[in-house]
Amino acid sequence: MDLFEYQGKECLRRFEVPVPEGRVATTPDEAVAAARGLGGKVVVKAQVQVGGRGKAGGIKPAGSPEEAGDVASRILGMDIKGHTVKRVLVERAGDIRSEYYLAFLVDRSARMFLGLMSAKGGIDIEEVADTDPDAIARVHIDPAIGLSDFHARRLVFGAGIDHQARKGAIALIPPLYRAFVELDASLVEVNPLVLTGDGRVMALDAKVSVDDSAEFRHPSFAELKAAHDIPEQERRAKEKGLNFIKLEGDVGIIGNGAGLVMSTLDVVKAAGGDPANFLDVGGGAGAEVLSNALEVITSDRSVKSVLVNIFGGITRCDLVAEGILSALGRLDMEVPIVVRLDGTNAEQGRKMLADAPHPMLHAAETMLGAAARAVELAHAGGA
Amino acid sequence: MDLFEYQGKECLRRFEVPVPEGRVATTPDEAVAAARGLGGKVVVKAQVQVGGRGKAGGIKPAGSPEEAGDVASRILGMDIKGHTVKRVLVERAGDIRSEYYLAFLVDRSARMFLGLMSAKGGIDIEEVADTDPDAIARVHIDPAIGLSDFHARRLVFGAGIDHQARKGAIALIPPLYRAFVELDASLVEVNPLVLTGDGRVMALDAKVSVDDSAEFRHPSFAELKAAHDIPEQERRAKEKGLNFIKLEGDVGIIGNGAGLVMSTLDVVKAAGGDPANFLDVGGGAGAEVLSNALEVITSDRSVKSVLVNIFGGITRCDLVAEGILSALGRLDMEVPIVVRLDGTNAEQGRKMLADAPHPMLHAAETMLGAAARAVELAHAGGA
Amino acid sequence: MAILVGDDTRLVVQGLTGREGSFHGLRNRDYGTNLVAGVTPGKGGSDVEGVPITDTVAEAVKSTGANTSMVFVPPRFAADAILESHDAGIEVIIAITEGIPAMDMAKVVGYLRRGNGASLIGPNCPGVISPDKANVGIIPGEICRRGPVGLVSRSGTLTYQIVHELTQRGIGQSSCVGIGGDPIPGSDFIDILAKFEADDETELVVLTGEIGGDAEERAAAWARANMTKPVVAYIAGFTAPAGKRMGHAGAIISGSKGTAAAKAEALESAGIRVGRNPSEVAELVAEAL
Amino acid sequence: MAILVGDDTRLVVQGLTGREGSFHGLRNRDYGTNLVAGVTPGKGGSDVEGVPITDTVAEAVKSTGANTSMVFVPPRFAADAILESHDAGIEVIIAITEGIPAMDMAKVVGYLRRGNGASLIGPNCPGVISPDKANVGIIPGEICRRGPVGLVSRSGTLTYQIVHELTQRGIGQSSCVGIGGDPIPGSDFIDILAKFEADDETELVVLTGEIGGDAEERAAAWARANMTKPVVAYIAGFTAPAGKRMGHAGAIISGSKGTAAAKAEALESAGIRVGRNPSEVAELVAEAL
Repeated sequence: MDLFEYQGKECLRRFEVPVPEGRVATTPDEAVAAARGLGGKVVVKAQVQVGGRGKAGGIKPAGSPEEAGDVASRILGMDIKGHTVKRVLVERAGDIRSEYYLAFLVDRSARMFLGLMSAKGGIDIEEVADTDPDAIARVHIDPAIGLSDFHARRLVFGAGIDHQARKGAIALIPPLYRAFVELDASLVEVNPLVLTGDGRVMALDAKVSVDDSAEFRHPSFAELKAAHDIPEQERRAKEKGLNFIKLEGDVGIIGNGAGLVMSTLDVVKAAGGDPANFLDVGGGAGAEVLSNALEVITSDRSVKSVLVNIFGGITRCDLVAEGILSALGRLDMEVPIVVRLDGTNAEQGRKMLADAPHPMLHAAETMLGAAARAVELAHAGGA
Repeated sequence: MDLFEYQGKECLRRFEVPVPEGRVATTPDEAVAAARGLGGKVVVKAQVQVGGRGKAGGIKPAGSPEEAGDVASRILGMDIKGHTVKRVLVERAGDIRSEYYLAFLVDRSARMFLGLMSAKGGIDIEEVADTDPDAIARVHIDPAIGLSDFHARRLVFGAGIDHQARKGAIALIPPLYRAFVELDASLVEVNPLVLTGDGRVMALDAKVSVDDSAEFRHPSFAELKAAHDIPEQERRAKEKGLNFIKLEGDVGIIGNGAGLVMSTLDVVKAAGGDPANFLDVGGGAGAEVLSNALEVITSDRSVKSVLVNIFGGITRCDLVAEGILSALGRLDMEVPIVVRLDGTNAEQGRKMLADAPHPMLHAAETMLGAAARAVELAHAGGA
Repeated sequence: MAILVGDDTRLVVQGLTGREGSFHGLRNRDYGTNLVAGVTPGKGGSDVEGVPITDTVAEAVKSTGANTSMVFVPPRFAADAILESHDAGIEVIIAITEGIPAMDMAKVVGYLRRGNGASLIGPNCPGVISPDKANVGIIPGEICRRGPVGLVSRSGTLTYQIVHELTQRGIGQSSCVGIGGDPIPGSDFIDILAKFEADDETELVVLTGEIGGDAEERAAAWARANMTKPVVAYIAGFTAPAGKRMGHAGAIISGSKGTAAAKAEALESAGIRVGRNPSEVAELVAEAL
Repeated sequence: MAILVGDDTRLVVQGLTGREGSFHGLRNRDYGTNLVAGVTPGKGGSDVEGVPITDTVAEAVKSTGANTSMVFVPPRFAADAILESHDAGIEVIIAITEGIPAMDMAKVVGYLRRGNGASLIGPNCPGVISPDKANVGIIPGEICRRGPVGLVSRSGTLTYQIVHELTQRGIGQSSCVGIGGDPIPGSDFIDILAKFEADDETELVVLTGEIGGDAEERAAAWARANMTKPVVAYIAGFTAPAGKRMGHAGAIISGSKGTAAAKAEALESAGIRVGRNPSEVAELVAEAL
């Protein structure tokens, strides 16, 4: 889960990483109150999870509480690259002498944590990596032994951080690392890290991604998640325990296992079709899960046919068939469903479907055959 | 530094290791007040750092505050194997169903931490190790990765701890380990760990040894140390930065480096003498340190001669000579001093001493020669 | 020979008394795997259909000579279970559990790799099967047959699909290894390719990858430099939209890196033929054998 | 050849700008050691008598090819300094610093030993000298001469005493290694015995131990099984009273274990002659050569 800037900063503040003082506002009035509480000049920042907010007009300074309200009223509701601004962060403004880059992430290849720092902050780090790779200091941190002081020095001296900012930067690294580890983050990225006019070093922006798998030890994740807008269909799917992503096409896809579903999308595309979604019922799905999956997919009017591609392992094909039959009985099914079953209890499952013929139900022998059939039916239905 | 029981328990309590409620008393009146504060039955325990307190009459139950005062008045001032009881710990008494053993220590050979647990608690663990080694469960813990839950299970199941105590024992192990690591302890030993009548598991006694080298990150060590009685001569030596231990003989020993001083003790003994002390001036000792060392040693009336055995490395023999001459000028030296200098600036040092002859000053060429001379002079002086 | 599991496997299941653990553990035994023990703290001394339960893995190793463990405990206990097996001297640890936090795995995987040489497969993986010898995990044994093809895959059901296509064409497998799709797997493609390269029974290797990360790219470079046996590959996710997280934590595309096209190109430029769908993979294998 | 330090040594001193660090670092240079850099964070770009200072060890390695480091920083910074050298790829790390907490060393030593094969000598040690080649540490070079005897010792000044006795008898040394008397040394007797056994220049080894721990007993067992070269030993502390802590943290006797008598017996029963005092050690060496 990617956190909003204000969420990420709240998290970092708990680990004593210096961040500007700020408050979230969802209305212009709240923005006025926030600016009044902070006193002096403020910056009003659109809270959307997309780059280029500043250029799009989503970040504006304000010299007074009233101006903060005006600015907020213009930013709230704005559309930035398809994201509607529902909240702004009102932050105390400070003068900035230099901008740097600092991040911790998990380096999968090295199976270690990676710290990155650059004196070239405030811009896209991938651009820096492409044009001037030596401008980025990198240190690997063995998760077993953790961060030692020298890692911080290697980052700060290696990146050639300004003399005046060194001490503050070296001091900020251990708490940022602690936040990274203790939040179960896959990424904490501070861009820019700034040196202010009065010599302080702080995180002016913060991108924090946390690991959903670690929610069991972070009760606060649920709260953070609540602020995220999830499309209605995905939300309903998630409630039913389904891993669902909406796509643009008209062939609904249901499969078990992310790899098999991705492969199914590929073969549908190769057969000339356009997948309407990605839906992985996961391992060991029972009848109810399958029935729910069909319900979620067919609730989408753009879906013209559905392909159910199951290779049973931990999942039992007889239960899959039961779920399909239950959905057919329960729902007023208007689109054809192509079913391909293999693996654990496949024969039983196929027999159950054959024994209960339904006009919308089409059995297929192979994955490629099933894909071709589903595409053909979608085209026929759309015509 | 070995902590007193009450100190060790206070430390463990900070890490949420369950210990009985208790208070320290230095007078019978304090013991009465402590028992009154605790309410109900108590146990009064002599605070001395020596085994066998119980057998010596240093641990007694008391049914009322008044009885606690009586008992305390008998225990306070008691001599237990040469240790005078200056404090008692007044603890709430509980009924004990079983006694176990649990410890963490540094295993030097394995360069790891070692956890030990046994269902045979309350007795000397070395005796258990000799007579029934299988009764002790052992697990090594890699300091880099730390304690994982399975270590606790291996200890508790491996030791065959009673069923009723398992959960409590497994829960107590992580905080005890945390205490071990975060206190910079070389040993935390809970003997006995007890299962009480009401099903709780707690540390009834605790032996904690902390690493003096880690004092820089533990301001509390100084406080803990203040409770320890150090013989006057050793205390004075320590104040002057000398590593001094009083022994029983009459040949005072000064050397640089623990190994060389131990070797000097050995050769003095081999030459028929009895060392009066161990005194290591450490590495890089200057004139003042040497002068102080001579002062500390000659303040002991039983010393009949002094052997100064210096092999300069980081230590400069010219500064050693300067310190000796300064001591000779400053103090009214009544015992002969045999000096052997080698290594860094040895020639200069020897020349300085030769140029300032003093009736009590004897130069020696070799370590063995110096030892023989010092013993001879001690015998002559003692006669 | 086969790799990782086989006739010498002596299996202990961590979590054998659980619903899933007992179902799959006993299914593995039915397949012919030598299931010697289960571990559930506090249930030592009991049994699951004749399989003795111990309180700790160390005890299972001592009393039954277990050398392989399957981890079937809930995510929050899984890192500890893996460390326990490693500490007890288990040589092959197969972690089926899904949803273990990446922080836990980062710590455990780095530690194990610097350790005593034990192999960790998974987590979040379907396990390992060496047909007719041993099956440790959830791969359906009936779709496999013994033969010369080694399979290694980040995906579970996709592996089954490919095995199925091979078996239908009469092509058997030496071992099928699901390394799992988590960000930090205990073993990666290279670890398993190296084992197949050294395995007598394996003549050809099928590598099944998916979008995200650079494991396939690194495997391609390694195979080019170190493999004498032919490799055929498949990559899932050509049509997956960028920036979407599709099931496996590994399946995220960002920018140009980690796309299926980039991976296929890396493999092909290392001389590895890449099938466009599972059937084509089986056909390429048939041609190459 | 000699061991650990020699003609190929390119030394970086961590803490070269400090009083002790500069005194001994420059003394080592005067002896002929190739001192290529000093590290002091924040002082990068300056120099100490012509020796360039960098902010990090990594930078020193990159710019000067340093392969050996000497740690001369205060105890609270020493564990970090050792880890920094290891991380930068330094092959031989010699930690002179005294008073490093045992917890720090337990973590560092265990980690390094599972790592890239770098040697850590110390902490709380006098360093290593290979006479006429290189001296890294505080051993007075003038008491040594080049020759066939390797020395390894837990004690500093006691080593000097024995070297002195050897040199006075005309017997030179290949390398003298002070492993330090701390509870958890980076290298123990066995590590160094193995290096001497493999070293062309070394014909005989002198092992100097002291009371406390079981390092000498383990070394005796190892030498019996693995050494072809003769070993002569010395143990200090025969007359040390039990339970007293004499300087080195290692020098504590508890019960019957770790006494000088027990150690001498273990060594002698492994065929190693034990001198009763430093002079006798030199005489035994003279006889054995």
